[in-house]
Amino acid sequence: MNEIIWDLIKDKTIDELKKGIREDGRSLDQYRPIKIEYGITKNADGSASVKLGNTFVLAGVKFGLGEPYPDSPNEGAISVGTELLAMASPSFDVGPPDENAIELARVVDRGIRESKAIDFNSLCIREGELVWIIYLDLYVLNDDGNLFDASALAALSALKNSKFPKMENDKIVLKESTNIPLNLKRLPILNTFTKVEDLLLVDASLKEEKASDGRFSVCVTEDGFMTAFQKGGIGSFKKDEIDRCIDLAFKNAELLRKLL
Amino acid sequence: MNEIIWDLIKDKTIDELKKGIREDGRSLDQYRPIKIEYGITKNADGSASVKLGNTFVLAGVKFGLGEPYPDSPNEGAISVGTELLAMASPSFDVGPPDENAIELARVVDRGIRESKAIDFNSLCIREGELVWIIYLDLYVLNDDGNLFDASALAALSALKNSKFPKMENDKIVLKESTNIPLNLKRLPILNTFTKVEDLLLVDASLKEEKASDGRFSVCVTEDGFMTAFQKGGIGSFKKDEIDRCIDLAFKNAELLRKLL
Amino acid sequence: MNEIIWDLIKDKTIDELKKGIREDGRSLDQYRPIKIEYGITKNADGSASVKLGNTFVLAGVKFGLGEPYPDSPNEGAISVGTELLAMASPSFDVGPPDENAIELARVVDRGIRESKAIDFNSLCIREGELVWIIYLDLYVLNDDGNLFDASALAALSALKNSKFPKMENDKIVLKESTNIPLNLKRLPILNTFTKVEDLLLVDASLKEEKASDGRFSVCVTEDGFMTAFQKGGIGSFKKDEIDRCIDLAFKNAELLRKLL
Amino acid sequence: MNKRPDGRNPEDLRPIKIEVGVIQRADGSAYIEWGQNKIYAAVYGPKECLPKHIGNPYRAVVTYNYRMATFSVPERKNPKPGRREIEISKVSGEALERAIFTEKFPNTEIEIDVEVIDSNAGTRVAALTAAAVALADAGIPMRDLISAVGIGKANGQLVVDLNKEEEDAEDAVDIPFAIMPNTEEIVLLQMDGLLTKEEWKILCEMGIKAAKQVYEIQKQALKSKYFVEEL
Amino acid sequence: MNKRPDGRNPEDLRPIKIEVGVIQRADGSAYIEWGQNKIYAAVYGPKECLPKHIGNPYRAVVTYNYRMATFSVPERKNPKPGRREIEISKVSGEALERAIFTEKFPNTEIEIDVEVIDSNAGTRVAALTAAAVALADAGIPMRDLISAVGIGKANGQLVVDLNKEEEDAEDAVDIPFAIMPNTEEIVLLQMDGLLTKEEWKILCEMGIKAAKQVYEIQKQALKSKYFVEEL
Amino acid sequence: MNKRPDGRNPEDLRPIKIEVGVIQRADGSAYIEWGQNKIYAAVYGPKECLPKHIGNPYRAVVTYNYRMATFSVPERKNPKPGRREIEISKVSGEALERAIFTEKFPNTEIEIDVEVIDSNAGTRVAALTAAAVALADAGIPMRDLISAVGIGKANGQLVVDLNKEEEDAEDAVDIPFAIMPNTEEIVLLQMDGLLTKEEWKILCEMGIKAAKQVYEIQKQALKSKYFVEEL
Repeated sequence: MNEIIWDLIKDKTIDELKKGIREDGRSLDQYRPIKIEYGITKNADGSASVKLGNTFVLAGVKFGLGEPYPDSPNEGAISVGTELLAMASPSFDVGPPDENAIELARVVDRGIRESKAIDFNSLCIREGELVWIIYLDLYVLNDDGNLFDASALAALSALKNSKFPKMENDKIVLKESTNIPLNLKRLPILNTFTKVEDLLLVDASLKEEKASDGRFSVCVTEDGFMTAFQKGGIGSFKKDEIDRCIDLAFKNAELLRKLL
Repeated sequence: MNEIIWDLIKDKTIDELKKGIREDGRSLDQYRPIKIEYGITKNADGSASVKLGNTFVLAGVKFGLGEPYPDSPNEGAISVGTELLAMASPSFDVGPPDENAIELARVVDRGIRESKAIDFNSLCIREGELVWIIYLDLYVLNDDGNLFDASALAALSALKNSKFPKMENDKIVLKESTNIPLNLKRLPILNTFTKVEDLLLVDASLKEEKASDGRFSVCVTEDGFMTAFQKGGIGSFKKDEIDRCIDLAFKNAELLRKLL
Repeated sequence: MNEIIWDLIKDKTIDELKKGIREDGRSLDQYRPIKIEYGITKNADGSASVKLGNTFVLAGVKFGLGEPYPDSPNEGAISVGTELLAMASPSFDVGPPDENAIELARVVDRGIRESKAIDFNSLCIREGELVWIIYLDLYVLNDDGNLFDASALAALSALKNSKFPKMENDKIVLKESTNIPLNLKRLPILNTFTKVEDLLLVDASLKEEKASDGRFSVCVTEDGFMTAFQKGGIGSFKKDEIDRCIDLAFKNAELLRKLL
Repeated sequence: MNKRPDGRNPEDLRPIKIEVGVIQRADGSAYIEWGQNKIYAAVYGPKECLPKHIGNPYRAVVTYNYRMATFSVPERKNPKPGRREIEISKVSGEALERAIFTEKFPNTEIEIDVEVIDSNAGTRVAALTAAAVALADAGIPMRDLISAVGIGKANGQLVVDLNKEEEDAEDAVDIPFAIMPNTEEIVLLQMDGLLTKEEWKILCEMGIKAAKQVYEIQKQALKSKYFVEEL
Repeated sequence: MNKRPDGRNPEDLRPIKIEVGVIQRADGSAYIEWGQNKIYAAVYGPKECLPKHIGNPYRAVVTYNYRMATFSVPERKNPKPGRREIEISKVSGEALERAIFTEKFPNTEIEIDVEVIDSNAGTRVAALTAAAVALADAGIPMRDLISAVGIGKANGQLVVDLNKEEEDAEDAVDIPFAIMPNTEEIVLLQMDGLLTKEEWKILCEMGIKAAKQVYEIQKQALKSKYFVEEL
Repeated sequence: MNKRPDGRNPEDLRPIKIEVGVIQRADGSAYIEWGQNKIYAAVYGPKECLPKHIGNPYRAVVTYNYRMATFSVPERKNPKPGRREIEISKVSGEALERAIFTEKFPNTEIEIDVEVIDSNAGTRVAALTAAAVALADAGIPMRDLISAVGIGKANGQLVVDLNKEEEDAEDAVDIPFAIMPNTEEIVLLQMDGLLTKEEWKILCEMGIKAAKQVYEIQKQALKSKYFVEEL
């Protein structure tokens, strides 16, 4: 069923959700079936795919070498890119990342970066001169809603799967790995809530997103911290709605973390 | 009143100008009220805003470090950019500089550069290796005509307001200034004349520009030199018209220079 | 006569070709008159123009200096660019190279590169550090069909005409040449065949191309090698058609090579 | 409770000054000085959509262009808009759209341009605050204003309106925050850092309170131009 | 005849696995694993042309977008499509267009997107093979499938389906090759290297034979989804 | 009065050769050799505006694309058009537009493309000179031709048609200059350098005289093609 139809049946979707009915029989606070696969490509230094229902995202990591930023001479860096592939949706186009892809990449990036899951000091090879740069690229292959959580999960999985490449004379030796994993000190999980009238849906499908105006994402760690918020869309959230989202995020994140 | 209307009342505008009547009561060879403010932003190494009637332009200077050009190993450089901000006019769009912005930037650049107002040798730190580069960026906030003169005046004012940043180990120390001003050896003033039929208008408003096809700009120094010409628009100028423009330019520039 | 008309009279063009009649009286396996001029521009290190009937292409070479690729530390490089100038056809637009220009550049590039006509080792100045890079740029000035063969011929002619610039302290001395020619060890000739129903045309004019769906190009050397194939367009070729093209290519290339 | 680096108490805002109607060509405009931040905002519209197919037959399309001048930051910014500017433009435009009666203007565009000419932390909330005033100045019918403020943590303290020095603290948490002041609905909410649920609860209250102070300044600025008692 | 670096005989293909219908949103899709190559292909259309003027009043326009993920190659690829990807997209789209009854769908577009996520030589022919299956899955009427394979020379031997190690051989010749399997018409043919006429004649036969093996795998994959006896 | 570096007197032009009708596909075209400068110019139009909204209901739109080949200058030029090329295109197109009866062709475009393939100072005036001839060759109705020439100062002398060596002199002033030769109206005028009013007065006269010489060469070239006595 395509997006135009979902727009047309928006009212019906809302009515059903109000009755607590989701198309696939889930409760409002439940995720769709999740399937994670690791090491899906050999040329990547780390990779993973995530299926969240029919939503399908790939993440791949390549290590690069570069100079550190002047204000953090003994820290490596991470760079997150996202492509909403034209194949993923009739409404995505070929071309450079648009504002939606950029927002997605930046929210995924912040959730991981701020959690200090990656020890950036450990990416320093020679202070002020040479550091590892982690290039993490996300490819959305199929959009059936909740790209934020699927992408964040794929990103984390790919990082977890990553091994440093071999380096000689300050250059990467292509096609050789060291078997030294990238250690993650935390597992920050992004949880996105979609507001449909007064309801807060967990892991909305695309059809449900079409019936909604607002989205709120919160990234949480296993030790009780929140590392990123992002409100998106035209809707608004009351304070107590945010609080409910946060509580639910901590609860659901525990379940999701077990899948990694 | 918007631009479409000015196009429609073009004939009326011309008739009034022929009678010597300008909408704000000025004579044909008079500038609108001019207001210059210096040091408008702290993060810039120099800055100024210029209001020419309702036309409003900001200029800011940042110093950078770079290698000199191979053919002038002991000279620094200047780079002038212009943005016709979308906010400045209903007819300006968001996006990279178009041909109008590029022409504007290049005419302002030439007027200053050719006057030798800036001693490029004094911008050399180590011959053939390290020189100061002056990045001068112009932002047009409101276009009510004569962007050329307003921009040139803002550019000159910002340069006059500039102080070198602190440098350590061949790197700029951010947020620290030296209090050493950038010396200007001349004050080149750009004067733009707008041709409406046989009339030559000084400092045309946008409404007057809409009734015109041609523009001629001349940049003059206090010691009798012209440093740049630019004829723009579809009109043409007779030799004696150019001569009248030049005479008036030297006269008006003296008045404008006093405002700096 | 313009392209829309050629589309309309496509059937008539096909009928005449089936009778063996080409608009200019050539046989199906004949090239149009070819005119090659060398050294057409002084600022280039090598240049040539080629006229193939009314099709008109310029090629120019500039040498540059750069680092070798890590996997071939003692080899120089060649970079081929093509511009289908807006002036060359009512259907070409101003702008960056489109897929047609890119295909053209890459086929010309492969034909020359793979023939090993250029000894890339001889372009090495210091292993792993400094090599010559040949920038070969093609400008299509008039498109009357068979841009592939005209461009490949112009490219080869310009290379044949090239002399190394003077170098001092690892930098090119502008405007000074050494009189040392770039040696070509082979003369690879590109031959393009245009399929119109069951006919295979040599050197199709634009009118003939408009009546065709498919094109096959093969680049051949004087010592019996093929160095590049390219099938383009929507048509298909049977095995025996390819074989006929190859035979004819070796035959025609001998004639073309004599013109160089 | 400790004094902050610039001497403020945790709930103190930096000085804010708003001027209305500063860009003559625009349908509405505002200039804001918020601490060292200096920002111009202008509104054009509702106007025809160009190209037409970007239009929406049910409501006005809201576009928000947040840009920073090259010289508005300590290290010269590339003139080309970066990914940060694009993301801020997206979420800020969505925040404003919540307040605008867009359904009254189908097939039109409301364009909001903001230009940061000097900066010292909190530019996106200052820009949003100015943009809301510019929309009101343009006479665009709105449910409410949008009032924005930064909240967060720095040097072990929960504070409102962090400046750059505080944003650079080791433990800094930065939360751009905006509400419709009359309903307290949150329309902009982002966060960067390590924050607990308890800290958030306190900060959210501080944010609502601070945003309402910003609201008073917005109303005052509009009154100065329009001499109206209540918006 | 010598064994090849990976132990194959000259006419052996690497293992090929095709899955149909892997992208739920697309009108048709396929996933192919061909040796280490992993590629997704999806088809949208026939659909409205946007902007309209790209449409053709006599037939559907076929667009083919071949892209490689940044991490699909040993050295990270720039995310921006390069000239190689653009050329491959052009000739692959032309190859497929030969097989599609485009005249049945004037003024529409058939969009084919392929994404290479892992690679080891021969991605363009693997992608084309997957794309043909995706077109069939989308129910686009076709004269025939398109079956593709690499042929060429490496280490003094004529072989089919070169892997990366072979492509990097000193004497390597690489020939992307595709046919309509039922008529043996060649729809894709490129070449790089030094090849004699005699070598080509042998290779062309090897290519047709190998492409027909690929065809069997394509049909099998479609059957697994559709349970049809013959395409 | 001293001889110039290349032996010319101050008012001497370099050798100029113009050929008409060199680009067969174009509606009009010309090739100019002016000293070492070599430039092709072609005209298409009046033709349909694409996209339509760039059209003007009262007159033809004139677009002028001045480009330099990468190998036309001592140091290889980036293939992407630079700011200099964009500015020259703008002012040159405006100069030509003055001479064209654009009001006869509303809602159309007249496209002029010029390509510099070799250069040695004065390319923009040489290009403009060739473009005017190409417009005449295309049969575009014009008030007058446009005749252009460089004027300026070098090595202490006022001269016409500076070459590169003169342009690089310490005291060089370069003034691209173009007129409608029959009315002496100035349609292109730019300047770079330090010039006095008195110098300008002399140069302007020299420029008009030189441009009229250029005009004779333009007419001669057109005559050679058309055998007409007077334009």
